[in-house]
Amino acid sequence: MKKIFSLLAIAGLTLLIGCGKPSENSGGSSAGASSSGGGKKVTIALMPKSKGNAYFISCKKGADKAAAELGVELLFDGPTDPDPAKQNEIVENWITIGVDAIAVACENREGISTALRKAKSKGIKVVTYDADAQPDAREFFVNQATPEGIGFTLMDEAARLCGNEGEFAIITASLTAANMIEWQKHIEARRSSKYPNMKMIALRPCDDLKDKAQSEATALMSANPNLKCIMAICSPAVPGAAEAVKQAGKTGKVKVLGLGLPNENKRYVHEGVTDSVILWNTEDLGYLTIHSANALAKGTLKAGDKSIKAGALGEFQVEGDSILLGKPFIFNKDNIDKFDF
Amino acid sequence: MTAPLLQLRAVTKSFGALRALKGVSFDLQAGEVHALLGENGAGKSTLIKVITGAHQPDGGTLEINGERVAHLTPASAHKLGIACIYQQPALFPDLTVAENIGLRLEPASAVRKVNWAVRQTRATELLKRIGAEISPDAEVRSLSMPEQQLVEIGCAIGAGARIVIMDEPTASLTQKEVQLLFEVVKDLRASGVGVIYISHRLEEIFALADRVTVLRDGESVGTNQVSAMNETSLIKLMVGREVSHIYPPAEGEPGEVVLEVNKLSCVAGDVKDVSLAVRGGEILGLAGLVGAGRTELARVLFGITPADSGEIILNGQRVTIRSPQEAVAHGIAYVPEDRRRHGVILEMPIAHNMTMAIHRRIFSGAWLRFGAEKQLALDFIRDLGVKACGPDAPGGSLSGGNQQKVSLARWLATKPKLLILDEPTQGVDVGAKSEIHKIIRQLAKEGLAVLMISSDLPEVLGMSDRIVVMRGGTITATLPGKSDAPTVMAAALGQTEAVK
Amino acid sequence: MNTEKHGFKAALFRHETVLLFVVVLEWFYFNSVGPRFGSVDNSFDIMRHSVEIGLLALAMTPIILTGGIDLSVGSLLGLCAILFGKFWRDVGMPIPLAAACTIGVGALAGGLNASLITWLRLPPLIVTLGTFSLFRGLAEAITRGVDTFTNFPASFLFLGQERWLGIPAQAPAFIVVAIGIWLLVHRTTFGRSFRAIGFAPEGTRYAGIPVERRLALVYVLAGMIAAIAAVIYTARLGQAKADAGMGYELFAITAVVLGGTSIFGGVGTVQGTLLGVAAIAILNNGLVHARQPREVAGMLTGVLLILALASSILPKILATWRARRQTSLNKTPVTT
Amino acid sequence: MKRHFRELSVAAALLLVLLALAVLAPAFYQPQPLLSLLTREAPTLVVACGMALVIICRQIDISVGSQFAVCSVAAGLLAANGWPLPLVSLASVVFGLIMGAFNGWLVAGLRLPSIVVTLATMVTWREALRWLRQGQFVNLPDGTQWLGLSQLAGQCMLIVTAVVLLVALALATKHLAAGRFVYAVGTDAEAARLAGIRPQLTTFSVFAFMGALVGLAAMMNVVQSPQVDPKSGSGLELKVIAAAVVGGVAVSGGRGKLWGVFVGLLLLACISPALTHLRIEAYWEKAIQGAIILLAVVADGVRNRKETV
Repeated sequence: MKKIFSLLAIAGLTLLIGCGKPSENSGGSSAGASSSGGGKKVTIALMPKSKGNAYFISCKKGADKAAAELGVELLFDGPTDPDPAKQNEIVENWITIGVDAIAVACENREGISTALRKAKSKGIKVVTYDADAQPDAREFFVNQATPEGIGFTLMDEAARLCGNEGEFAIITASLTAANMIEWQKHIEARRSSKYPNMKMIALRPCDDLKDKAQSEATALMSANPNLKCIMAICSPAVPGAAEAVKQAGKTGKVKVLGLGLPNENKRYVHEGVTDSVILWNTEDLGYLTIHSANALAKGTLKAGDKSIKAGALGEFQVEGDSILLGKPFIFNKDNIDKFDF
Repeated sequence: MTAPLLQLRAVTKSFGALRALKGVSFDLQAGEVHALLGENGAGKSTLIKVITGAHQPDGGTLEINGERVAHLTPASAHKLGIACIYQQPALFPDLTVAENIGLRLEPASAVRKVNWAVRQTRATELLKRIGAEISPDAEVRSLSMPEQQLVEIGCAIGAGARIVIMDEPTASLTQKEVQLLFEVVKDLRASGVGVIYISHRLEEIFALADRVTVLRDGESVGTNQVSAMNETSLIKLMVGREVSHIYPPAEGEPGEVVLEVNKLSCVAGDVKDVSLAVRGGEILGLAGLVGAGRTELARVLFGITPADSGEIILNGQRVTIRSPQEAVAHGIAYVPEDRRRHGVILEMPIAHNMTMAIHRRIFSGAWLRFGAEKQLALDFIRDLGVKACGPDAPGGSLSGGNQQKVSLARWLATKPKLLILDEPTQGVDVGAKSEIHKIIRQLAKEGLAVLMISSDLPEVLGMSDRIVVMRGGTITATLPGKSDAPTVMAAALGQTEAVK
Repeated sequence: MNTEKHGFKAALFRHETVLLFVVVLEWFYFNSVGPRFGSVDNSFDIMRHSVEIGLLALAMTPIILTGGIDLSVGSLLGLCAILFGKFWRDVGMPIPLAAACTIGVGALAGGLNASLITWLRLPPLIVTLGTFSLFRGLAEAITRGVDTFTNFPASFLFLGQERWLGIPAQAPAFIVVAIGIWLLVHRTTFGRSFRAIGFAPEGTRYAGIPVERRLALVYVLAGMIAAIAAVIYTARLGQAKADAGMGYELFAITAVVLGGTSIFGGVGTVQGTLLGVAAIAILNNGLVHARQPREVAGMLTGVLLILALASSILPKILATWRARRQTSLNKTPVTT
Repeated sequence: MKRHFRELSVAAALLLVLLALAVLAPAFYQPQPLLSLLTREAPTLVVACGMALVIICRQIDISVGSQFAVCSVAAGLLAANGWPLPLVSLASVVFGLIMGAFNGWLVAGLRLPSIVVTLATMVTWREALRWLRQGQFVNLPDGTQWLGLSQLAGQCMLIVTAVVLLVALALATKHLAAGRFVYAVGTDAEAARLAGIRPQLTTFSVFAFMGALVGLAAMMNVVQSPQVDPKSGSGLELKVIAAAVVGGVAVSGGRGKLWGVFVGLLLLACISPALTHLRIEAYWEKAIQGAIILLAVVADGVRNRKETV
């Protein structure tokens, strides 16, 4: 008998934690009964590449704002550990729940496309943002900036900082991240076409960990004494590389730039360690993604449209099946304080 | 006469049905070596465990220097100056000798500085005192069993214990080490320590002890001055009881030779060129003292420690046995000595235990057949009279005697040609003992060759058709079944001249 | 010396019924919260998402029954996924042959664990910790960190994503392995020897059972099942990457222990493990339906594991507590 | 000499690697990068010392990664709220102590298996932290980095702290009775009980002490940069267990030396920078680490087998 009481306690506890805690930070929706049936509120499910990433927290801020404006129920969930299969599982769960639209930042391009194709076959509208899936697996791709745009801007900025010649190294999140491979291709294209005597001497992964990016940057600098610039193309790597350069006492000698959030890099930009942070307004990205998903669900956005109206942010260009947030934005000493994300 | 150093009055202790101590009174004076003598299962080790606090007595009192001690634990006994040298040394294998002695003797408080210099000198001095050429820096793991025994003795002496109990300390020591140990014991006596000395070696008792108490079946049959005793009177006291329980008589003539072993030796198992033969239908008793190498011989025959040289011939055919599986395949069965660790798996139901050795035979194609298993278990429960609440009662829920029957059932199920029994009735209550004896005799009648290892002298005499006596890993004498106790004991003790 | 009526069976039986009760309770709760939770589609979702972890848990059960453990199954899944991709794309083998070779590699990897554990008598925890990073390292080295294997033929992807005769295509494979392991553990002499080795390795050797061969069997089997899981994982995802199966070994151990199998060996059942897998799968799936974040699933799994552990030793604590109380109460001798 | 054979063989391996680097990639030896490598490995060394004690006591703790992350974020939040640094350090150590004591109570008090207990606490604490912080970085006030000292002074302080702690613990395990009790309980808990040592209390204190060391290490990590990444400490448990095993600590308990763990950690830590210097692709790192661990394990196995048989 005693045994039964003890495991009954388990069941009680599961219930208590399961429903007791209000889910204050997982999307605006209440945990209780959800609306169902026709004429219902549009449900949009938003998935970040991984949940432990500040970059996607700021995307979610914009998404929440858009959801509130549009009166849309927003689900926000994603894998906490780097297992690609987890993204598929959550998408498949959403299919079963019967959400109206799914917006995903794809960790691995081919893997996620399997799940997204199934969602489309069930009539769920699919939009990707930040990192694209295979074109046939989604209707639109909300592209913060075209890969060419990102690649070229990064390369131009790096060349500008190094006076168009010298060695530079790239620190990426993981060697298999689809969008980063895309950016690297364009960086290389831009380098070979415009800056022949800029030489990329190394490409190192940092698994989205600031500490690992710092160790990689330190090792890169000591292994290549005349390294002139470190290009960090995943958000945690930018402050990591900057801290490494600062600790190596090579501020100014080794330039640091990369794709990162202003808030995380303000300190380093003011200290002159990080010269320029290239990014886009992540909140706008989240905002635009929800608007696009909503428009798609409501049918106001169809293939072939040339532009889309996104609430307070106004018009956005649509090129084929990708909605362009705009050109990548360069934050530097002068303008970085104006932004808070 | 000051109060005795240690006084036990009417101490009783029983484990379930087995009444190990039936009201034993025993006293130990300061500066005295008091020998404790008795066969296996007479209650010696239980008495020691009561004195050292490892077991709580069911009844009776225990006094130290006149004050009554109620609740004794190993830790409180340690403080009261009671030290015991067990046969299985409780040492730390990965630590050095100096540290082992240090940890046993230093106060238990964790927050103090360890003085390695003191540990080193104390260890060296203690080891010198007992004449052990062991380096204090050696890891205990690399020491042989006798060396570990000497370290245990060192710990006891180092603890400045007032009461030192030595359980078979010389069992595996060389003659030289034994002499040095005598010096140590004499020093202890001179310094007023009370020594309880347990040994089968009568010559040691006569050389060392002042008084001797003989235990038999959990009762003390007399405490006498050693000077007033001689060997035969002691042996008579030890085995004196008329054979209170009748051993089933042997019938019929034994068949031809089933097992023949010549010049068998195994260095790892310290068995040295043993030769013997066992006939079908015959019970060959293998007598000898603790450490005589009988279990080691059984392990060699059963393939647990394969033989280095020598021949094993089964039914006239030479066989090599390198693993228990091969032994079982050749029809050899071994009921092990350590029942709880090797004989029966306590957590598993007795039916599973019984079929453990015959998986290939009873479960053809590896598919378990619960019906056949249950039936086999029920048959053995009926035939061997196992008292249990059913075939799926766990082995651990049975008494010692019944566990032994389950272990026996496991090996009878293999329908062996040769059955090796190792201390079949050790720690078994008297009732179950005679039942087991009847079973063994019945098996012999049915033509099975039985090799029975036993330290229980009356059992050896009552059951065996022929007796082989071992000492130090070799056979010292082969005696007819009907020999008397003193001759067997004498052979076991190595007084070979008494035998001729 | 009276014991519960039929001790061994009762203790085991009770843990599973309570776990079944927890699983049913979970199911009903989530069904009340998420409207579509109870639908057939979702039940198939749950099954499809827990096939790999379920297979690894099945592979782990015999190992834990013998008192061992295997931390390398997760990394082995990753390595096998990569090799399966390589066999198919670079070596050009047809899918079934590639799968067979992958299972062969899985057996070899299991063999490596087995030989170190049995021949050198090394603790399984440390051997499999070494092979844990070796297999992951090999997976990353073979793909030079970048390479991934994709666009598998539709017929193969069918295995991971579509329905076959109404049930998820990978369900038959899982059911076959589950039944196979169940029979092995509960209905064959091998299973009986696994338990005996878990309870008393020395005692089992004295009973004439080849302990080394049995241990080798469980580790090689685990390697093969990890390879099967890798093939199904690749089919479900449509992609093979070096970081496949990261952390799956911990999920598998959680499911096995939740199912009532003791980490010390001997006690445990395959149905208990399956219930453990179900409990975790329903929890993860249900919380998405209840719109709770992923982290809550992780926390609850951890808490469930601790409670399952505590409940497995609760009778022992109460027994010692009762015994202590009884001896202090009456000092009089216990009559036999 | 013989008793130190195992540790010296690892030291020899490390020396070999360093010599190879000196020849093939002299750039490795610039002072600045070496200093920052050692500074970053200092917290790991502190955790490795604690883990060595846990393993010597024949237990294991795979929740140190989660404990490290929780303590780091907690310390960061306290510092951000203006607490004075000494108080923040104390709070971090206390947080670690509490988590370690919880593990210790479950393992020693309820006699539960440590591998499964720490597996459960690892998952629970890690997911709870993610749920509360959602991966948000914690920005620290200005005075926190390097405790307000200069970078060089800060780095040296951290390295010295770690080394001093290593030496202190090495002495404690050699000369303090409590240290020897850990060895005694690790090699044979029953013999320890008979010798009057309290095995349950020793096991409990080993886990609590492990937590405290993780708290200290977390603080040493927080002061190294102006912001705290909540994902710091991921993979820490495997790194320190590997360092202990390579450093000669026996999983069967009772054997191992702290300076061996120090050498083991250095060997594993210098693989990644060495690869960068030797221009070897990054993806070889895990395979090489796995090979080193297996080599160490097999070497121990062969040595034991020669001794016992």
